[in-house]
Amino acid sequence: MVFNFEIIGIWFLVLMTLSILSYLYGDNPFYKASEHIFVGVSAGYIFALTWWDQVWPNLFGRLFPNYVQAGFDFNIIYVIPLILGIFMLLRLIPSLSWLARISIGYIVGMAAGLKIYVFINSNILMQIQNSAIDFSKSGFEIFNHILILVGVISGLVYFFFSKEHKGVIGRVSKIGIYFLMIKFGASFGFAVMGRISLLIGRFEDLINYSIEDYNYATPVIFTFMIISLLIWSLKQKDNTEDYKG
Amino acid sequence: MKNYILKLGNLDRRIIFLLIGLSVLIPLINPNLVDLPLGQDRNTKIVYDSISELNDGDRVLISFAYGASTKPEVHPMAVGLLNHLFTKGIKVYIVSLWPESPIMAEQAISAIKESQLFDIKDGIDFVMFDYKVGGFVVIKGIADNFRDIYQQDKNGISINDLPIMEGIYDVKDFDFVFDFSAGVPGNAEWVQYACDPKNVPLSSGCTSIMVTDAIPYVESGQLKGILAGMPGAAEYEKMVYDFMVKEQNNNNKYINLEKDIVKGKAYARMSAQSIAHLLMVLFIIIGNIAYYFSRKEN
Amino acid sequence: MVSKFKIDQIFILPFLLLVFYAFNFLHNFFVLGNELSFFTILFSCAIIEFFIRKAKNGDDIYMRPISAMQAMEEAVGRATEMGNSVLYVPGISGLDEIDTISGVIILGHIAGMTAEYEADLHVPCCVPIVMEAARESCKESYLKKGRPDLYNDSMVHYVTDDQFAYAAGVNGIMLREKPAAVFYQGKFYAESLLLAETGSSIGAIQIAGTGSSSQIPFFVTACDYVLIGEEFYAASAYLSGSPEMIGSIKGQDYVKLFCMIFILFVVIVSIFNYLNFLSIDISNIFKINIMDGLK
Amino acid sequence: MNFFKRQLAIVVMSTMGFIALSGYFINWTTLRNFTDKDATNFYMIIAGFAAFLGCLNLLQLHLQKIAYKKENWQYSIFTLIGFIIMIIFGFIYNGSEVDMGPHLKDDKSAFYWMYNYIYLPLASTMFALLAFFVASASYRAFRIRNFEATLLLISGVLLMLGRVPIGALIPWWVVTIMFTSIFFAIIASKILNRKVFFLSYVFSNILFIILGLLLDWSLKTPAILSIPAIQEWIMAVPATAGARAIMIGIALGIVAQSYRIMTGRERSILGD
Repeated sequence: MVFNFEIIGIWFLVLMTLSILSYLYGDNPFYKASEHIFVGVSAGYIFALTWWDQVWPNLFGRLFPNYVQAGFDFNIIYVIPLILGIFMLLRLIPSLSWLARISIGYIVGMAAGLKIYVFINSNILMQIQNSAIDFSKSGFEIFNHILILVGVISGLVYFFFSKEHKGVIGRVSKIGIYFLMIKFGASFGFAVMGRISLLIGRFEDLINYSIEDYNYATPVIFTFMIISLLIWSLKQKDNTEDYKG
Repeated sequence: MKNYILKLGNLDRRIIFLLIGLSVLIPLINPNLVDLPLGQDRNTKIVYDSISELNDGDRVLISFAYGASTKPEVHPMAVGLLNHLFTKGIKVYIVSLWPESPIMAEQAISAIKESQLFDIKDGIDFVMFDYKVGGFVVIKGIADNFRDIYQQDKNGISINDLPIMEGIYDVKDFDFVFDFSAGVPGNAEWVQYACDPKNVPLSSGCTSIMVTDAIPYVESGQLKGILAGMPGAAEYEKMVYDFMVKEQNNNNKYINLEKDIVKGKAYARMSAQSIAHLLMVLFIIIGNIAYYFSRKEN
Repeated sequence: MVSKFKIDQIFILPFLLLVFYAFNFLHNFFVLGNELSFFTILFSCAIIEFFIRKAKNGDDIYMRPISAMQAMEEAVGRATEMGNSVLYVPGISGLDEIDTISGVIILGHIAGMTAEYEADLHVPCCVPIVMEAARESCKESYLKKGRPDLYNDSMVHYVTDDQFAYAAGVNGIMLREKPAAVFYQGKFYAESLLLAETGSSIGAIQIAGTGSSSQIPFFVTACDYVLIGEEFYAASAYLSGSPEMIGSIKGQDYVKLFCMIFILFVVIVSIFNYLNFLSIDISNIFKINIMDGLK
Repeated sequence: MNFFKRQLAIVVMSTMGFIALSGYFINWTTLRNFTDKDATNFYMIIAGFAAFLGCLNLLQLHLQKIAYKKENWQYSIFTLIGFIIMIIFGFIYNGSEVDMGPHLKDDKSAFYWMYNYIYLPLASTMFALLAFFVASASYRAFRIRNFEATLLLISGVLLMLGRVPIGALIPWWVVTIMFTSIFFAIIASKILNRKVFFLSYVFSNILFIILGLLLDWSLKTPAILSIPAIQEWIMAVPATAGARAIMIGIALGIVAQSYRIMTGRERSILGD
């Protein structure tokens, strides 16, 4: 038997993993506890990460380069996000909370301006460019390209909002839906594949930690959980019967 | 009989969960139970061929953009690629775009070092850079001015003192870019901001869920093939394994001839994956039969 | 006559900009190499603006009914009848994504409905800044419907920034509060399935809308109604019902039509190229230039 | 004053939109730098400040739950403990030799221990749970309800089989039977006589199998009868078409939405 921080950590790891997996049986105290721990730990984790990775180097590293060495030069323009950030905090003072709206306005406006260009370029123009057909290729490939063309056009027709889906438009948009459905099916199939892969990774960890080096963490915790879940569900049953009676 | 089928239609979710769990667990505990031959996807082959066309001494930029949660899918690809590149004597440059990526990169490199197959040195054969905040901004920066983004490597050594960094100024100085990604920023950003405008060949290994979104880029040649999820990793791993065994027999100067080459991790996991997929298809068929009968009933 | 003049004048500014761009008056005032995207943006905006003006001047515009949007009110109504709450999930991205912004705007409309029906609304947020925007938008909707008394800040609360911790938290809310109607409107990643499956297991009416194309299939299979891709972005305009907004959708349709024409043009050019009538390298038109100003 | 309060935010929103956009086109280094780097950095910083509000909200929510002993209040204690420990390890107690800040990613710090042994297993197990849910979702949802649902099912199943080694093992005759079944399922409504329908179905299956045996398909399977090849084709052609249509649609939606925001027409997000 060995005890050190690593072993304790691994026992925690196995406990957390199995508690989350217990959700498959149904909502139960183990899952509730691990869910709540997860929420708290992740909030703290992300907060520390945001502070040290974003705010500290990007803001203070630029406003006070002598104190915070982040490899940036002094940049006065970074007073603006400081002010906007403070506006955001003024939310806590009701009489000044309207200032936070300016920060939100800044963010929303900026997002709109940036995205309009990015999406026009990568999603519209690039896709249109890729619709070009190389007719010097084999017959089957040309056929494939034409099929893609038909799919794209009919898919776009499906998205027409100001025309009723009747007559020719109705029929074309129907074809469009077929292409969309095939795409969704493909995404679904790929998702199945990816999720199973992740599960394999998780199970491999559990298998690795069932050996003696880790004081048989997995089997011990697994048995413990099964027993306590059994007791818990029996108790639940008793309670409901009492209630009924 | 009919009643049983109808009952199957409303099967308790927990039974499905249990069966899926077992179908993954059993092949993992006993990998020899089922042994399936691996196929070859066209896109995997394109990736392998594009890497094979590189020459001794070429420079490849590898971008790590995945974290621990998607490690099972992407990590084997990264190890496979590193094996492939070091066998060919190619210089490797590693950048990290996700906060957790440096840890992943470190683990991949140490896996290579532990195998003792290659005599690789930090700063000469490969170099790693720490995580930089900014997502696509970092990619744009690499495309334009590498040294503006990175002044020092992960160990804190200035890039001016690193022999491997000689002549590297922007993305055009690399012969190939390889992206490992599990989301944003990932291969789409590399296409849009760096490799397409600057015309540098790019390939990607990503999680399976990203593949449908990336496939238009593959079809148009903006991505040179793609490694799709764990099956893609397994296929690529196998090709690299065969290549390494062949090179070892040919007395390749980069491979340590005394050490054995071990098969990668993804390969062993494929039987579990196959069984689980088969089970899902069975579920779908059973579900449809039950649905057919229940509709007849009404 | 007068109205026609008004419509035409909106093209003056874009036209001037275009002329200015073409001549590039001042030395290197514009970045070279972005001509096509500049032109496309200018053109699309002008078309959208044109139809907005047209709609404002009273032109009647037909809009195809979208079942998911009609079902929204129904879902809120049913939740009220059952005495259960309405859960609104605005996605896991920050406010720098248009998806999230659209989600928060749609939230405003849903909050209007819950205010009218006096149903409980519950909005767990994944990003603090989205929480602030969502509060703003809900508060205003309740105020507009004359029910500020029903609004309180705790309706909209923060869970956690982490993707799966958020999913776990929202799952917990669903399992324990059993909302009768669940809305998913925003940017979703892998957690979509987890949320939608839990929602369907508690028997809630689910209405989803997202622009994340890889997540749409899960919503399609697990939810009652789904706004797919473009429909989701149009939803906020649809729901507002104001002629300006509807006009912009009409304009968007015309931009779509031009996209199709452009695709066909590209195909025709490639045919001509093959037949040696022309020799245009199409990819030259599409070159973009992002970084040259940044040396 | 009230008017000013409302309008100011809208003015900021519109101006920022146009400034950010013009950075892509106007050749002025400061502006281009802003669009390329600073604009997003600003967002991160403001979001970082907002994170304070989030944390306060979290504390408030769970403290209230505990104070008023609401349902399941005991579990809120776990949330608070987890959160406070992370904050202590993130800002006060280090445990490793590196400075505060970089210590988040040093594997000897207490923060990293929490990350590695608590946060990570929770996150990746939540992720892996999806495998089970995707199974139950496909069991329930992949039903041949109508033609659209059938397409979804066929492309999903082919993808699932085609991407793993097992797909290559499926022999050609299974695929021919599958094709004829699909064909007959589609024309089923057109043929009313059940007997004719059934006989022709069996007959065409036998015909194809005999044809296959004569042409030796087991040795060189034509691409159309090999699941991996069909899977590749689905990915490359119809799924690409669908993906492209959705991509263009999404972009158009975003363009219109952004335009409405930039011109100050869509301002309900600012509470107006």
